[in-house]
Amino acid sequence: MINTVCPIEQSCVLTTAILLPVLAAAALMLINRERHTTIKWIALAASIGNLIAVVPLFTNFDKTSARMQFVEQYRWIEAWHINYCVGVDGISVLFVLLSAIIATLCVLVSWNSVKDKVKEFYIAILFIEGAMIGVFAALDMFLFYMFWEAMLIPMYLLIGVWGGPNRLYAAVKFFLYTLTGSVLMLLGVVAIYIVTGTFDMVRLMNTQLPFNLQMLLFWAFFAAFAVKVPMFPVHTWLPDAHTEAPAAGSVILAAILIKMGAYGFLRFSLPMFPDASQAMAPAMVVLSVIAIIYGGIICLSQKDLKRLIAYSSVSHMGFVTLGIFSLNMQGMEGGILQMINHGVITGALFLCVGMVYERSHTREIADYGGLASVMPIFSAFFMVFTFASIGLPGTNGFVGEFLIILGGFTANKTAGILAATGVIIGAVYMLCLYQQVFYTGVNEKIAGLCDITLREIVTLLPLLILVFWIGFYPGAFTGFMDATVASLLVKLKGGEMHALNTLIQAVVR
Amino acid sequence: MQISELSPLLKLLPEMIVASLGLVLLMVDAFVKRKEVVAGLALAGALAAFFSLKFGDFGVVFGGMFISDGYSVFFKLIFFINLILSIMISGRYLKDENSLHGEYYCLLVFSTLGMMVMASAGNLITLYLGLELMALSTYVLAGFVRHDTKSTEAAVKYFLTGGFSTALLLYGISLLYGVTGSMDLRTIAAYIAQHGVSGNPMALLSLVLLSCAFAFKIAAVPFHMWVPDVYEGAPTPVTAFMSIGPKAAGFAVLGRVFLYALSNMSVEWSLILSVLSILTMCVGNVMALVQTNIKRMLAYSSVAHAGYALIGIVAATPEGLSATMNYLFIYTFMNIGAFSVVLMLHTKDFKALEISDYAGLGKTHPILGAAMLVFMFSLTGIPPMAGFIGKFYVFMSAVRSGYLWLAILAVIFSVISAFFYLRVVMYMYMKEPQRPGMELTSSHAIGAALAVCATFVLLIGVMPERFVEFAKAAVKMLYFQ
Amino acid sequence: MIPLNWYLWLSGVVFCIGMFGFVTRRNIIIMLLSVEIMFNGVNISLIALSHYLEDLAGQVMVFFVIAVAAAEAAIGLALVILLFRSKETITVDDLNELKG
Amino acid sequence: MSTLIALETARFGIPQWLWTIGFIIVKIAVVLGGVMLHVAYATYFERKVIGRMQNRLGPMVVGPYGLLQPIADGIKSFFKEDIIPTNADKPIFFMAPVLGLMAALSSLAVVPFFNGFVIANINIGLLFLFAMSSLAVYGVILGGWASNSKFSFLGSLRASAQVISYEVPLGLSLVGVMIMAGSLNITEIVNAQSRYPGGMYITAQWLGFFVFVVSAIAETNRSPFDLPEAEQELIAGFFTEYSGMRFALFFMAEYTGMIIMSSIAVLCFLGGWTIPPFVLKILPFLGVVPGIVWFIMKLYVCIFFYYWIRSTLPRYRYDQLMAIGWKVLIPLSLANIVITAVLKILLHHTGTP
Amino acid sequence: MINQVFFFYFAVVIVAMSLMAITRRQVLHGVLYMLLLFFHIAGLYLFLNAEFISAVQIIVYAGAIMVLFLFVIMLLNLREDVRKKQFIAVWPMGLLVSVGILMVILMSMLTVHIGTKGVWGIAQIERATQTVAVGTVLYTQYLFPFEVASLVLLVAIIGAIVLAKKRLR
Repeated sequence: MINTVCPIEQSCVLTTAILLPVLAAAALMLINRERHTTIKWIALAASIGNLIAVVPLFTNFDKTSARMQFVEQYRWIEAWHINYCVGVDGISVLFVLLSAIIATLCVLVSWNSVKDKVKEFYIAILFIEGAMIGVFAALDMFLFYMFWEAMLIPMYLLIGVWGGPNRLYAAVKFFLYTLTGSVLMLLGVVAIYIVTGTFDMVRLMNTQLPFNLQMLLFWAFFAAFAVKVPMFPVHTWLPDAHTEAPAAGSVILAAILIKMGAYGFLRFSLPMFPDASQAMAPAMVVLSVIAIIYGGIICLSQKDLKRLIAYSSVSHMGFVTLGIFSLNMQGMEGGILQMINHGVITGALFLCVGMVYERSHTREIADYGGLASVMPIFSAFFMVFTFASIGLPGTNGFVGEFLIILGGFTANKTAGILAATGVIIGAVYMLCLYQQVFYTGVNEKIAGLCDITLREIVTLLPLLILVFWIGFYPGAFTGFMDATVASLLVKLKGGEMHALNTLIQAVVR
Repeated sequence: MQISELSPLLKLLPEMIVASLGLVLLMVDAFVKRKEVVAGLALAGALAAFFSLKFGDFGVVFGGMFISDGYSVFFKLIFFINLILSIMISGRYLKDENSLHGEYYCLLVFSTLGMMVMASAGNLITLYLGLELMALSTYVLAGFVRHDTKSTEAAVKYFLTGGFSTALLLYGISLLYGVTGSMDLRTIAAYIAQHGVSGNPMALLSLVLLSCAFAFKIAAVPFHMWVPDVYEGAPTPVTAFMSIGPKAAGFAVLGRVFLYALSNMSVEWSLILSVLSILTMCVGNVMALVQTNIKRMLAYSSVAHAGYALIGIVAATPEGLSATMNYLFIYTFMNIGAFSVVLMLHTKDFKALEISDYAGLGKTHPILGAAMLVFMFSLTGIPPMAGFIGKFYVFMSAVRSGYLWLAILAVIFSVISAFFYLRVVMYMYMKEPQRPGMELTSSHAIGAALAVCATFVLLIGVMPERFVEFAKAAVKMLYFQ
Repeated sequence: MIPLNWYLWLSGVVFCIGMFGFVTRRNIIIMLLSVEIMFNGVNISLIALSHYLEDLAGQVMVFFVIAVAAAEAAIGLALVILLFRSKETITVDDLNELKG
Repeated sequence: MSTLIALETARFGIPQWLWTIGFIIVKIAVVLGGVMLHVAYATYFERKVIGRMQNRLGPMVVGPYGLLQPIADGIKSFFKEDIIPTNADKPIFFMAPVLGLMAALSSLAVVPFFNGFVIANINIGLLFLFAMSSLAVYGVILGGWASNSKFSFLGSLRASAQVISYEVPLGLSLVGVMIMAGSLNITEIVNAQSRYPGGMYITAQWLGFFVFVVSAIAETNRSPFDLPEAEQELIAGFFTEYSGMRFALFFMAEYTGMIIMSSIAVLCFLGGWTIPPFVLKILPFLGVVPGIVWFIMKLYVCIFFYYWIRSTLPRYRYDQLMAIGWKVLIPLSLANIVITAVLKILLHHTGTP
Repeated sequence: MINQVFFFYFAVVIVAMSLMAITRRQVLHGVLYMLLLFFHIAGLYLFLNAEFISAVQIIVYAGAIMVLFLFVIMLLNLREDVRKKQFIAVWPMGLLVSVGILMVILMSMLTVHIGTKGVWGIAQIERATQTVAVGTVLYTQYLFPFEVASLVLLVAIIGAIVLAKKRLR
């Protein structure tokens, strides 16, 4: 535990990123609820401000180091040796950035679609932003849990208050699933603290726990992360929540929230319980493959736009966990990259659906048709994201999936083959969807829709840029994570030649 | 009389202030027509007693009958907070119910005095009398709105079960007295430490009886039957008062008797209490699921919370004890907060006691809705509300004592509890208002109480350090150690 | 000399009779009587123990128990009167407004 | 048990415990016979006194000066028809008068009539008196309840409220005496008085005595507090439905109660069987007069006082009755206790006994 | 021998009276059996050198509490109510439970080990007289509980008045 605080070495980037939205939300509370425009602009300003605030993370990040950077540490609850400790490494830095971007886009996409309880809506969004960044930046388990759980409340309200017709059911389901998982994680956290006497994650990553305890803790944390990801048996909340949530809610859920689970695996399960993770990796791989195939097949029979994309998330997150638990350099980097990709792509898709829903007020695929002629710009955007989702070379989806399948193949050939099948199924349902919605004869229900506005283009444009940026130059992003992932692998397979080789490779690259 | 003779009385300072407050209130009530004056006086006196805790002295007086130590001071703090907040939220309700008599405040004060005596009891006789002082006042308070048959019914039920539990307590005391030959807790502890009573069936029987009696007071299953009816029927401010005071006092004696006088029998009572704790959480949470009346729901929730707080006692360590104390401290704020929201919705014409009456509250009264939201999430135990800190500490102490399975059950039940707490939130925010222009019964006092509760719930949730340390220190300063 | 056991047994029997009355009767006044019987059972054992332990604490306790019993009876009967005024009954089964 | 039985030591080949029991039985017989006779003649005395006060003669026909009147009354009531109301609660109806008389008579067990003559010289004599006097109310309540009649019912309701209320000041008024004597044993209380100026506690405990007298009158349901049996309102109150022997039992209980209350007053406030020292100083030959004479003289003064009040004062209203009990007598008796206790401590500190 | 006989007499009557008291349909009869019960318990106390408590038992229980009960019964005119069932329907269950608990209690007291003896032996008490002995400890050692007890009674008075006075509405 670090008792002395040395502010000179500390930057305050992360704390700013966490606090700025929260303070902005607090400020919003004081504003008259009728002044919608003011509220919107303040929310936008806050989120853009936050985006600017996190830029140093991107520019000043030391890519060669596997250590935590931008660390800040203050004493908080000394009785339990809890510190306020935040910092980022190669794994989390990208998610902090992504969170800031997505939050801004959410403010933009809700500009006109939210008409009821506007003030509360933006307060919720800003709270979520703060908590999201907090989750990715926290280096103290207690703090992590605080942020992890604190996200639940605004998210629950977001789904329940501004959601679709079946929102109550979806909100409660979402809340209870995630709460169940996370309370088990809480017990895990408590157990770790009691065994080791610290909540400090960096220290815990360097602590060797007995194997039995590792197994126990692995499953405790698994409960929380698997629900969030969501992995195969506990994924049922996701379609409901995604479908019923408002556009912004769906985007946050798809882009950030479900990444937290996978992030948790990387941050807790692998480094803290390496032996248990290795022992359990086959099981995880099996679950991942089931999720990939199962998610894909379910997608084929979906009639609801959002539901389809939601199930595709199950499939895609299967890829991510497959990558992570293939426990090699390619798989893991692919998994992390795919998390970003999925955040971008699915976020974009949900944004698109939100935009079109705002106009047509229907999500039935059957109600659409020939949208390409009605909304050409929109359909162009949508096409790009569809291709990215399928994993067409040149888009970011390709890079991620390719690395994962490579990693999976290295780890387990069958898994690699089955995962590849998943890609094909993905192509089938996405293309079917695109054809149904955009190319068959114009459905009269959507005949008179106007194309997307400038604001909406601005909303989608950053994601479009990201799609191609990652697609063409993945190194810009994988570069962030190389060192960290390599050191993680060293820890996992410490002493093995294999790991050493990958490390050398990484350094050489 | 010299000063030296007075100095032991300094240890009784809060008690003396509270006792004289009660008597003064009685006199003032006889001559003053405006009952607001009585309320104000009661509030001022309670605050004075609250601050007198600072000047009180630690030590033992009356030959071990009365112990003033950190432990008792902590509980007295809870009692005073409870008293102050209860006084603040009562006036308006009683006025609306045409039952604003000065005796109400007097009884509140005496009930609090009984709790204080319980918390400070160093002898089973003192404990019993303190308990009776508290209980008798509370019976009357429960039936205070005389023209309301529900209130009367609640009082009768409370009285009958209370009398029964007292008999159990007495039998337990008598057996313990027989086994150890003393009523003094310290002597009992010394006797047990010296001679050991593990094989003595009478000691075991007395342990069971005492557990049952205390379980009645803290409303643990299967001795909770009275809780829902009494909480629903009693006047709402009284419900708020007695959902905390008697419960905390019950925990105070539970801690003092079990952890110190009977600490050598911790294996036996841990087993009994762990079973009680599981049952309590289970029944409390599950039954709360099906309630439609908010007071009844909060009653079952209060049962469930007794189960969580019991976990700390089951752990049978100083840490567990301080966890329980911390839990109760936090529970005080969140529960009184929730009840004051319930109170504000209660108007002369419309009682608003069904959960469905809360529909649209978030829209019509955003601040009140937000406050209720905070309390509900805090009761569920979601960070960053205080309820999370309470549960966290309790679970931690349980896991440290090897009760991982208990903690697992507890978290599962706390997930179940989310169902019914969320339902209130759901009605408030996700349903449209049923009645146009929901009216509120508000006064400055209730508003202030609500603000205090909400502030503390959030404050403890984010900065628990000070409060946790306080509970720890209180246990450290426990007289017997 | 009578063994202490006998007194304790007697007290146990009286206590259980009181308990039986409390759980099986539905007349509030009889229930109050049952509680009083339970108190008396306890008192017997306290006095006996006090005698055999050669200690006065038990007797003092009984003194307080009797005093408190009087206080309890006063409150209990006041409640009974209140109840009878509003509901014309003293049977617990008729207390049915609070259910759920 | 040993404290209950005053052991005697005489023996003529008969086991000692038999002697003891025999002696006690004889004592009981003597006391009961004497008191019953006094009860009978207390009625005669009452009629005579009231008669004189109302300028008439009272009973004059049966025997010389009507002296056999009580006997005649007794024989008459014994042979009268015993009517039991329909729907009466029979066992209780039978029991009530017996219970009332029993409670009154058992008080006699601890009353010392002169030095050393007491059936049971127990340590808690005064408490025993309280206990028995508090039982007197049962006869009243049960009689009224069991008769199944409105008048009886109302009468007994009033009586029980009255008796319960006045028991409190009655008991409290004697606490001053207990504090001064430092004992609950009545013999010791009497003996303690001799050490006191005037030979009786009434000089210091006049406040207590006043409270005691008033509440004793109320406790025995005598005028001016005889509301439970107010003829104009309730016929005869709780014993309206009683007749014959049972009626006589109630009657006897009432007069026994009066005698008990008077003897308590004599024993606790008026020096019991002792002669006031200052009287003895002036007239030393009075010392040969046996204590029982003084006791009975004092007793009859008290009983006369009862009759005097009855023929002088009008009846109170019920609310007035209650108000006097709760708002005057209880505070007064409490004040008396406080004053006595403080004085005792002060005197103790200054060294005076 | 004589002691045992007395004890058995008292024990049998106490048990019988308490059984009678709780089984009567007429509340009033129950109260009267209670009255007898209290007398016998008071008698039992005399065996145990507790004459003061014995007197208090009669004064308070018989003279005050039971009279209060009777008074209330009369005030409410609670005559026999034949419509109402005397016991709950499942009273055998209650009997079973009570007997079970009784068995546990009896078994656990087969042999009794009592704690350390105090200083107030019989000789000691008789020398001081029991009232003085109890009074001494009551006003010295147990002064604090005594004060609390006074407040309990005060609360009872306040409570009874508050509850039973005529409604103000």
